[in-house]
Amino acid sequence: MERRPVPLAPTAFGHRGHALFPYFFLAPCLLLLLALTVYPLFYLARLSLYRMTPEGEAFAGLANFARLVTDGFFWRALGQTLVFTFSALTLEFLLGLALALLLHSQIRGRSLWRALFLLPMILPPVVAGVIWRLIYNPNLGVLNAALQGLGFDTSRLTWLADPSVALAAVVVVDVWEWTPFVFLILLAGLQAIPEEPYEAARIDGSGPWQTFRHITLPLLAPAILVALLLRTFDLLRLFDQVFILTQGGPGFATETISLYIYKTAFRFYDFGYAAALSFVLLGATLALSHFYIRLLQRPERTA
Amino acid sequence: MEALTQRRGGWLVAALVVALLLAALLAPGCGRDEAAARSVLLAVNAGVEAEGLKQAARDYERQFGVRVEIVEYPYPSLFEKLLIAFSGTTTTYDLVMLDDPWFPRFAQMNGLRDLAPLYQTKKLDGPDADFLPPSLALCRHPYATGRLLALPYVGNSQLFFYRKDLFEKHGLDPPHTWDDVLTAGLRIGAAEKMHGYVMRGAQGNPIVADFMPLLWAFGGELLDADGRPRVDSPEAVAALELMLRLGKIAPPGYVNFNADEVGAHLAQGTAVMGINWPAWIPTFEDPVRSKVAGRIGYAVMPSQKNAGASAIGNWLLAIPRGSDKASLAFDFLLWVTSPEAMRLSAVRGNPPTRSSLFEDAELRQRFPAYPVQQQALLGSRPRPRSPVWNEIENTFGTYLSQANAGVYPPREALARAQRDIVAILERWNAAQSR
Amino acid sequence: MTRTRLSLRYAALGAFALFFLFPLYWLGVTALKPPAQLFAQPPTWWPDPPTLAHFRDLLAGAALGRLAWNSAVVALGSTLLALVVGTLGAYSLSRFSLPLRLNHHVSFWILSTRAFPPIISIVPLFLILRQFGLVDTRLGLVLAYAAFNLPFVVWMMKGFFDDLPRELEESALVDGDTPFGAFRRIALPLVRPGLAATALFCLILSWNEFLFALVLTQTEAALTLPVGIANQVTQYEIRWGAMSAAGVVAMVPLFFVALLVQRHLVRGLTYGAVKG
Amino acid sequence: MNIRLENVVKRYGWTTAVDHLTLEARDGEMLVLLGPSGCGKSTTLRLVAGLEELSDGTIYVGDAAVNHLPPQARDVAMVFQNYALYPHMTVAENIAYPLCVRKKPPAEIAIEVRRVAAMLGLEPLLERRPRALSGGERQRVALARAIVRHPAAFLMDEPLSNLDANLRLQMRGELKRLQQQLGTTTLYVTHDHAEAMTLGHRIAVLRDGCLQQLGTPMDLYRRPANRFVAGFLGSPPMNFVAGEVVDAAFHCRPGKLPLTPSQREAAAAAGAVVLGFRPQAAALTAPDAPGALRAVVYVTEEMGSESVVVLSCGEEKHTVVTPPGARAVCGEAVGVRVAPADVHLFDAASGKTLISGEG
Repeated sequence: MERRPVPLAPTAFGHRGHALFPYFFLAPCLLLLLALTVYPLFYLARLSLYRMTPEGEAFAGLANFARLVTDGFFWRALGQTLVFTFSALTLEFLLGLALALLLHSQIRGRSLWRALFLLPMILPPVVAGVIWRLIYNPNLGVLNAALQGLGFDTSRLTWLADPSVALAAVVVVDVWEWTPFVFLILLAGLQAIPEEPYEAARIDGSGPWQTFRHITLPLLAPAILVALLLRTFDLLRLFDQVFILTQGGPGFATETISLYIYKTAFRFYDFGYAAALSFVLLGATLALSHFYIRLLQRPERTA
Repeated sequence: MEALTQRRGGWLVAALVVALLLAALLAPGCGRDEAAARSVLLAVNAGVEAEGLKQAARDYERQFGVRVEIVEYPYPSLFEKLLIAFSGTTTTYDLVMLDDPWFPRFAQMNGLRDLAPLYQTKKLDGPDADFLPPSLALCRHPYATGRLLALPYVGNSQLFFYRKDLFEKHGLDPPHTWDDVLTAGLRIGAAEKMHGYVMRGAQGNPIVADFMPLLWAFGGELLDADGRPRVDSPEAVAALELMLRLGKIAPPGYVNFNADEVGAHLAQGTAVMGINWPAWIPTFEDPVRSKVAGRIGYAVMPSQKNAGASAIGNWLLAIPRGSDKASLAFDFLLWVTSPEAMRLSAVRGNPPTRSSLFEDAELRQRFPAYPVQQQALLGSRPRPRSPVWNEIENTFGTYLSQANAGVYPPREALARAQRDIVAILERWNAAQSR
Repeated sequence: MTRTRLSLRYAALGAFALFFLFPLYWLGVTALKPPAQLFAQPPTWWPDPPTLAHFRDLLAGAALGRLAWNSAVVALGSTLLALVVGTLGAYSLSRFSLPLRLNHHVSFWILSTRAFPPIISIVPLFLILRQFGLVDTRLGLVLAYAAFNLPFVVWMMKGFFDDLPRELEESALVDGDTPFGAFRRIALPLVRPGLAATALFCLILSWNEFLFALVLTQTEAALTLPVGIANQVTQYEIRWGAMSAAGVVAMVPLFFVALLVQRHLVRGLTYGAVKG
Repeated sequence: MNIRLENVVKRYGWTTAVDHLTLEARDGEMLVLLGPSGCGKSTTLRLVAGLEELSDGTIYVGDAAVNHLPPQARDVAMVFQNYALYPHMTVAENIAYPLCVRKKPPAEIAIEVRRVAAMLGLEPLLERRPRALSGGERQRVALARAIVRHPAAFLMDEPLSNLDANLRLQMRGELKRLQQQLGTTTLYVTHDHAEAMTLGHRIAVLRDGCLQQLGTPMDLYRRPANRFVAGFLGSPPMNFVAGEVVDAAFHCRPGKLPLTPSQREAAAAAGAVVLGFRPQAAALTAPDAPGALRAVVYVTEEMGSESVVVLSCGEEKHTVVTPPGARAVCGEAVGVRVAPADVHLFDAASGKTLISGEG
């Protein structure tokens, strides 16, 4: 029977000096984590009840949270972040799945292609921002040049400068940088599926579409779940690319929640309000991560 | 058995790497101290002014043996870094470059050092009279009358650029009012297949700087005499409506333009008229980089109901209160704002803040626009001296940019801006009264 | 495989390649273009003559060298700190049954730190580090980076230790080795490939990090490469040449790191959820 | 050095893996812990090794209680089921590890390693990695690692179970010779009764954590303490038939068998009785022969040295071992006769042995 990894019994180290042994190993790690992730959260909680200005801080009770409710810019930023997350997620999933299926089939030089498609993801997001700012530039950019080559009139196409298109343009950049992430996970998921079900399906005479729907997709579900959930976390925290591409402009069109909190804290020196905003975001991601961990742990038990 | 001993060697290598790393981590601390005694750290705005200051720093080091280390930041990041530096106890910078609208905030924060005592140590009673009064007024807190906390280094004030050759070709005299600008822009633009007007539409500082001359010309004010915002006044609405009409004849995407794009359009000859900073004049006159060398006319801001007034945009140099090398920094400050050094900087393209240099024959020959620049500078107006200017500018700029992008009609955009600016000021006053 | 399906497959591959790889090519090309050609309209597809002017300018100003050195030192420092402390923590979480279901709580907490947007921790971290005068120091950055490197290391290494059969350590103990000896001589050498992969991941994460560096640095004493690149977007003109050259420099070391990490990539990225 | 367990208890939450076990392996003896999987034999071994925490009772190695000693202080060597060789070390380093950990001087380690390697024929493999060894070779390296440190006792957890059949027989012989030559007290865990019978000086049969019987192999085979032990030892396993004793014979559905007076007397006290006979002790006869049980041939298995005939009487199945080349045909009705002396009687309710036969 497959033995669940039963940890070594403490007495394995029960000798006088060794009873405390596990804690000796864990202590530095716990201390550092407490200092760097837990204490800041308490600090944040306290901070959100104060109004901080360069001259000093004053207790403000729930004023920051009250302001948050009526702050149009906050809800706009949150809304845009969610729209951004949802659209980028679907695109990245579809493209990632297509690329994974493509490379899972017999293509020459498969590992070379895999390494190449990996590159955008390894890149610093800042550099991705630089590249696409080059491409999107209405006059110097290669995108408009290519479109002109194809006979389009690009005089009205300004991409990052046009509020109705800017958000989509930033989505494309994120899709460019992070589709390889989804592709890699799904490819690994595909490769983990054994050959037998496919052979059986072939013998039973199911066509490519039925095989995909009845065999590949269900067996790939855990990998899909992991990829989508991890991407959701990353998309919610978007900052680097938007900072380089548009700094939230034009107007307020591509402002994300992270950028809004950054500006509130470091451009307007309003740490109290920024703390309150961060606290709301913390609550949302905690709920989401709890949901994610429960999902992640469940397949392990059934596998 | 050798494997076991070899592994012990592995641990030695690991220990070495760790030691090396720790040294590197802690090194900068002491590294900075030895050289620090004879060096001054200057934070500047990345761009044309920074290049000028870098060359000045090299000359200064050759002459006086004091190293001037320069760190550059783009406009928004510089403000953030300074805000952090001034709010902390110890500051990392010895000399800082301030855009004049930031001055009230940092002065209010008591972050800048009073220059009067430093002048006394040099047996001088204050800055000489050669400095242009509007520029010097920016350096006092409260405005124009208070303590001197900075010296003006770059004398920028907005200039109105127009294609004088095209105006002559179409028999039009240079635009006097903003309506003239619109009509001329439409006519010439259509005739020459060009953009009649180009302006900065990017949210925040850029669009606000380009809107203020319009607002003042229409008789509007951002803050009234006792500091209450009047952004939604009829004059403001009229000014914004005209801006939108100008937007119609501006290059598409102007809503995201900064000085860079405006300059490029004027230099490539794809726009008839536009507002920009004097720092671009050398680019326009340089045949390599510009298709319109010698064909650009310079003028003061067009008027409308009131006389045209350009927004003053001087870069000031100040010494943070927290710096422990004030005297060393003051020596460099005096040197870099002296007539001789400022002349070199002017030659490098940074407009001076001294009238003697504006009237210098040789400089006028090199920079034909100096008389207009001086006149514009003397007639310029500072943006409202509010310590919360940065937040106001950001919010106001967002709504202006949205209005230009058609997200809100002018009246509604200004009403929203008014509401938010009132909230900002209330929050600031609440914090102050504590 | 019919002719059409095969050609369709390769066409799709070509389209993907164009979308994903062309931008990288474009960055390299722009970094090599002479200044005048940067502003050409329409843009030229190939730099003629290609020049290393932008790279020389960056190096001449000593800015790039200093920034790259800062990035490297901070990345290495935080990776090492996270690795040493994290591996010890992971071993105890994997091997010992701690009271009050501590294993579960600590693991949950560590995974949820992966979910937190960094903006949440940067506001308090900045104020805390400022109190200790650690803003604008490489040490400050190393500590800040440990905030997201450490949970990553603990989670990854716990996975690797769980995969290691217990009998080996039990046998070492029965053979008379002390618990620390069993860890050092048996468990550690056997997870060395995992250790290497985790270390490389932390290096990539730290090398690419931007937000923390933007807030926690003021002068070139601690400024890192990503912030240096972002600073090229000035008010007056965007220094396309300098920016793309710096971009290439930031990208090059990552190519080699990526090739090394290939094998463990999926496991790392998914926090070990999917065994790639 | 003897190993003594007194009322040893081990509980995992609600389940009791080892239930008040008391037994002793005398000095130099090879005591085998025999039982089905999950009977607590491996847990007992890990308790002695110190890898599991004792819920109750005491364990003595020699005459010192070792309950609170960590494994490294108990001077016992253990051979794991899957050998637990250190994959990143060569064979020499694996064998040397226990000495190296005790900080013995390298020269002395080298001699010891060479000596033990010679004993187990491992010299040509000293520089190889475990990956490059066969199952048998790995098993011998695990043994060498246990021997090299001259421990107070060996603990072996089914060390042969991963080997293929004939290699297992060969290693069994070598293991026995080695243990006798070294004279080290050994606790040997296995689920294979043949291994237990051949290796053990004495065998302790366990079931659900409780000791069923402790004794020499022949004791357990001839005089099993209860039905479980009887059924567990011997292959093919003993046949059991339910029924009751009526005057001088054992009546059950397939027929009746004569009993000896002592058997009658022993069965008198008990109510329902179960009769057990070993397949080797039974013979096939004509279907209607007197004193035999009626049955139908279900299937015959040709083993070469003998034939095993599986019969079905009613719903139960029984096996009979006959000389090779049995002529029984599937479905053919036959009779099964067992000599009364070879018959065992058990109390149906408790399973306790009422009287043992000779076979």
